[in-house]
Amino acid sequence: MSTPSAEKTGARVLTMGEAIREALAEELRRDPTVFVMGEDVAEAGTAFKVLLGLVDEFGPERVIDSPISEPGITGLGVGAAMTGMRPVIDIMFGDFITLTMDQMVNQAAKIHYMSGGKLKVPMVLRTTMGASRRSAAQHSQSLHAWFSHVPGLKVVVPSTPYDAKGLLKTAIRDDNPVAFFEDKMMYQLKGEVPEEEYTIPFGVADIKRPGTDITIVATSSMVQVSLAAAEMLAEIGIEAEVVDPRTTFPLDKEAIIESAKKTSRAIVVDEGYQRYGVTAEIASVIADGAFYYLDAPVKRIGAMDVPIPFSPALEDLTVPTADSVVETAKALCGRN
Amino acid sequence: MSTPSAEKTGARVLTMGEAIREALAEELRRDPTVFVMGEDVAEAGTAFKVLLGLVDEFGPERVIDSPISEPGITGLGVGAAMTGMRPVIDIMFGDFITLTMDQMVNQAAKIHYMSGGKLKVPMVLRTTMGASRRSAAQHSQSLHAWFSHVPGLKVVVPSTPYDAKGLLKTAIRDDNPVAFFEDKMMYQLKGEVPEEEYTIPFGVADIKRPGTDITIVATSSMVQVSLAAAEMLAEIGIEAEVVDPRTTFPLDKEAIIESAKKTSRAIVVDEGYQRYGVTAEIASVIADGAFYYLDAPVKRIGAMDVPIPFSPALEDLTVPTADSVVETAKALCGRN
Amino acid sequence: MAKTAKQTKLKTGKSATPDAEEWLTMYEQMVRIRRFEERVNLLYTSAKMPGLAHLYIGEEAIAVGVCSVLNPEDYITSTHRGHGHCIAKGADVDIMFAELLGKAAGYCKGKGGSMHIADQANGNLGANAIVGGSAGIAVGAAFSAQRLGNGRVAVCFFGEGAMGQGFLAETMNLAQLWKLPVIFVCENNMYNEYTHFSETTAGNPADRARALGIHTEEQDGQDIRVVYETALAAVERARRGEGPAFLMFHTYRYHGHHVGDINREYYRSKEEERDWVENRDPLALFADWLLAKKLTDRGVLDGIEAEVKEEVERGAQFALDAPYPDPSEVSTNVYA
Amino acid sequence: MAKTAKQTKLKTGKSATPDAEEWLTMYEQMVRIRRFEERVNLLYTSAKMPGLAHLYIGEEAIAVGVCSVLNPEDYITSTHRGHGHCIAKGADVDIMFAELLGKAAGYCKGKGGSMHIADQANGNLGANAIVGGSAGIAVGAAFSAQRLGNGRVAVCFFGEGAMGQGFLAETMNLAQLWKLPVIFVCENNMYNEYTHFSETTAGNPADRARALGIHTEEQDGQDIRVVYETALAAVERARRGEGPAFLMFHTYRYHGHHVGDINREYYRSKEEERDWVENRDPLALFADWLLAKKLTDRGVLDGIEAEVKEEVERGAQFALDAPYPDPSEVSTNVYA
Ligand SMILES: Cc1ncc(C[n+]2csc(CCOP(=O)(O)OP(=O)(O)O)c2C)c(N)n1
Ligand SMILES: Cc1ncc(C[n+]2csc(CCOP(=O)(O)OP(=O)(O)O)c2C)c(N)n1
Ligand SMILES: [Mg+2]
Ligand SMILES: [Mg+2]
Repeated sequence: MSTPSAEKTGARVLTMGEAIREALAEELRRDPTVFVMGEDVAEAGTAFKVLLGLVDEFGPERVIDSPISEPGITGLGVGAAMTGMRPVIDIMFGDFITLTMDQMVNQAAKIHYMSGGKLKVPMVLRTTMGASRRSAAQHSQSLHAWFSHVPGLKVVVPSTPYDAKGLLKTAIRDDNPVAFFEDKMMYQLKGEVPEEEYTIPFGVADIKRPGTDITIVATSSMVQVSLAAAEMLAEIGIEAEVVDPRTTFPLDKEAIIESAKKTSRAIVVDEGYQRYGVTAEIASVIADGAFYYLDAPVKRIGAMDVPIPFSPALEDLTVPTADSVVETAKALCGRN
Repeated sequence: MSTPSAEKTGARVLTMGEAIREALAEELRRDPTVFVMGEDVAEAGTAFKVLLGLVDEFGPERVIDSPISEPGITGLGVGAAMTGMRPVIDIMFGDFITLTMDQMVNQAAKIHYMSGGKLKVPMVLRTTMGASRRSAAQHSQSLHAWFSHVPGLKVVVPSTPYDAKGLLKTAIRDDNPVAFFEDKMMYQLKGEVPEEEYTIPFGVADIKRPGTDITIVATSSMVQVSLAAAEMLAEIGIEAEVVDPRTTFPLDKEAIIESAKKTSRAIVVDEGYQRYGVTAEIASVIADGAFYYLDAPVKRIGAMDVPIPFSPALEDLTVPTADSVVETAKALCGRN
Repeated sequence: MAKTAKQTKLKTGKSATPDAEEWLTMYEQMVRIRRFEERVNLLYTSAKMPGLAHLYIGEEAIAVGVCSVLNPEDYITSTHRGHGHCIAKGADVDIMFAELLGKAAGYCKGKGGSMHIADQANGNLGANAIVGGSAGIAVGAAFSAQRLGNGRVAVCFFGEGAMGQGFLAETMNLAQLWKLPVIFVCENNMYNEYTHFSETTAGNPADRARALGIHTEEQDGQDIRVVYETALAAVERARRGEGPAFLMFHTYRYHGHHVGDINREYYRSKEEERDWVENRDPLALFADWLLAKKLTDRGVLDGIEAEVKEEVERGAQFALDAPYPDPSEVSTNVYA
Repeated sequence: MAKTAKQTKLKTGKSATPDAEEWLTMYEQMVRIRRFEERVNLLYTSAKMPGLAHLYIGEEAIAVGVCSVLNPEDYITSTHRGHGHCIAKGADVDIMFAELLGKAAGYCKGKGGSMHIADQANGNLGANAIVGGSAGIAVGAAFSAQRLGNGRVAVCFFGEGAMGQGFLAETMNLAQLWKLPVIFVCENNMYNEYTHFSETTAGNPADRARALGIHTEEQDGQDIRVVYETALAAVERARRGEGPAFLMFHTYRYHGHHVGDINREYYRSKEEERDWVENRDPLALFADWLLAKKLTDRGVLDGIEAEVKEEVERGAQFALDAPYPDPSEVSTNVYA
């Protein structure tokens, strides 16, 4: 369990989008086998403008606009990764990973094992997650639970610019297929990012806020939501510890369980659909590992189990909020 | 919570494959809008020969051989379902649902909601699950957790010929997209199936074996494994209650929690990968709902989190067995 | 709401040589689309509309030409750029506006939004935000029509970018194999978001359909008379049971990929835009012809303009004033 | 293991007019495939082999003709019917047998089995049990070759059934767009499992490649001289940077879809089978030509037969006697 905030050396502030672009630029510079491919990634710099400018430095041979062929480009990435390249495949909306499941799950995830360790697939699939953009049911999902279910894949869900940069660099250097989920609503989130080169290891949770009364395990933008909730809870004397696993696989079970043992209460917050989602795994890891320490059942807060509605009046009801985390925490602490 | 075994009126014995064929035949006969489509479903009667003979009665217009186009035939099914038909789409191996995810998840599951309730998609996707056939990593997976995660879909995992028949008929009559997972190793499993027409409602767990000391929640073929384990446990004085949810969504939380409250110990057994799988959801439902009644942590037994190996020497290590269930149960009951 | 200008709907049983009244109805529909979308743009720029919208302006002759040869009970499927198809198939602008603003009175109770309007009363099976994703629905609807023998046809609208999706290729194969009454209408506006289609498309899209043996036409999409004639021939073939058609129409979107895409010079020139707007505008070309042929006079056309404009303004106001859905709506319509 | 008969491997830098020795090496490889697979069938029928296998017998001229124009470092990807490609690309039969029996000495340590043999030392990126699933790998390998400038080409073998998969169409588009050095080899044996390809395929598969502007040839796959010549021209084009090719070879599998598919009359006639075996056998045709041209004599051919037979028998015995992988292997190689 590390607390990289302590390691920050500079006071430079970047948005999460900038941190991601910088990670890609550094890795493209460092390793000529790295390339980026996706729809409108070059001159347009992606639909979210996160990659703006990369094509100017690295050229269209390394920042490559593709046809609208999510299965095809993912498959190309698998083959390129097996033969000496380090592809970063950009899938514009996380909802479209539906189209990549065969290549990611039946090919990328299994090739190393099926070949008895001879072949490997060092590729990164970068994609997005998160609702609240009034983009409706086919452009708002957080489907990282699916990849987390699959042996052979690693899954990253960064919550800060600092983490996003360090984890993306690790992902690109990893010899395995890695799915990297970026919350669309966090691209403008600002945070300190040192000038110096750094990477962040997978499978090491980060305590985003220490606390003694309740553990809140949260992923991606839900970390920010939980930190806000923790502030509100502090005002009524409940000190919440916010634990960010940063990767859903490998999962830092130890850090999560230790925190729950310490606080004896836990909530898991994730923006994927709640049912059969990430919160289920983490909650059952805690319920098992901290069984004899828990004073109350582990509670889960995921997205409401409905297709994400367009209307702002409805959409906002479907995502976990600081208020819902606070309510749940208060109930667990017997403070209603 | 019902115990349909009590409802059985005849003593006719069918295999699970026969029960499924009979369900399809009855529904094809009853409703002219029902049709079956898939690769080699007609004259070949599927790769598993489960549909043998249907084309003779219903003709190639209703039992339709398709190209090797899992996405395409699933999409055709969605559109046909929206416009007056009741398609049963056959996806030969559950591993190939990777190719159907976009049509199932972004289309079938969301159309009713996105249209504000105007359109509906009464289709069934029949597919398989289960390892142990020496078919290796791309022909052995049990991926029902993915569909279970998605609002708008229903998911059926029958464990007996009786259940398979009654649930499949319900699936075909349901006005929503239903994914129906058949364990390949159970097609030859025999069981009583009455001559009389019956259906089984979704979301109603079945107590496959009553018991007092420990609850084993199991799905699909793991019900058979758990029943075997229960017999072994009975010999050493542990009476296990085997609860079969039959549908992972809707999930009969009440029945599952009630059983766990009664026995105060629970194990969840499912053949999907353990990590972020079906066992996680059910275990966390129990750990939450029966929190104040549990004497020990809820334990999960899923498939080992590895791509399924070909070699018999390895494959058999990856699936839950009666022995592993017995060991876990003994440990939970303090009997090691 | 009263919609005076709309009362001259085309009668069914389409003429190979429409009379003046019929041409004028088409003209009116084209005007309606344009004014509707200009108003949508205004709603966006004045921050009254949640999310984004993809404007169809410039492509009106295709939607109107094609839908004018259809009967109300014929099916269409549409895209993210779907307002034109929706209006052309008979939708009312007020209810569309309400949907775009996420209001309860919208076509989908506000749950769908711009990219998911479905209007099943007029045979519109829905816009679709997955590029190429609706092809299965269209082919499935054509399958239903064939099996139910109801004489309907289905039209699948999509942009040339969708040719990147193998899914579309799969469904075209199914359609041709089984001679399904489906018309694939490729609106080739030359851009996939911000990338010219020549960078994403090998060969001529129309040749891919020809390779399957599908009846294929490649035509000017700015001249509604050409569109009408081409579509009529294809629909008549399909109704006679002669199978699918693929119609590629050359066209242009005047606005950005979506309403927020303002600075477009990095991917297409102002000259190119000006050339299309000034020399190939479908409304202007149509009006000129109507006047030259003396099928109408300026006064009538001005009258249509005025009436439609008022209808659109009334529709927008209706939507602005309309209430949001009740919060309880968030969890209805998940299942039928 | 010594493999005397194998020592006359083709040299690199392929000749447009192979000499007698080169032709004989090809003949030997064809014999090796046939005898290997006959032995596989025997292992199956004598219940010595776990699972199933898909025999390539009858199609040998394609694998050998194509692979004989490749260098060892050139890539291939293969299918469920992959033994022929594997041997033709240089694999040793003893290690293949070991893999088929799930033994530790196999190409994939027994983890892959018949459908997943990978032999990266010889450029074989693996057989693949997802129909069409390897196309991305081949195109990606060609992408690497182009970017790394190493002059390699990639060959993607697949059956005509894979033309049903849109994924293949997507990757063909990518290959042609970017002029990647990949050769798509369609082995048209007329059957998708138990269904004639005319029931699943609209138009001529080769026309689909032509529509993309890909260099396309359609040839007799039973005459190795035709295959060799056609493949050589395609590979030379690709090496010169002129882009991909699509080669469709007409062929026939003598055995069932897999070793267990014995009664085939419901989908193809005995007459048809007899006709191919008696009149179009690739080994017989080749031998006849070699003899007629006096490039060899019966004694030499008999010698090859005898040596290969012995090699195959030794290989099978080696595998039968070899140990299974250690149980600990089950969880290694999940991640690189
Ligand atoms: C499967 C999928 N991939 C990517 C996108 C993002 N996207 C939305 S529209 C679009 C371009 C579509 O181009 P085209 O089909 O030509 O339609 P046009 O916008 O020109 O009408 C893209 C890439 C999407 N919605 N769905
Ligand atoms: C995606 C997928 N769908 C279905 C199957 C089942 N399957 C295995 S082989 C086969 C037929 C393949 O036919 P073809 O491509 O012509 O190859 P052949 O067997 O004739 O060599 C099918 C349908 C599969 N393995 N993968
Ligand atoms: Mg376009
Ligand atoms: Mg074939």
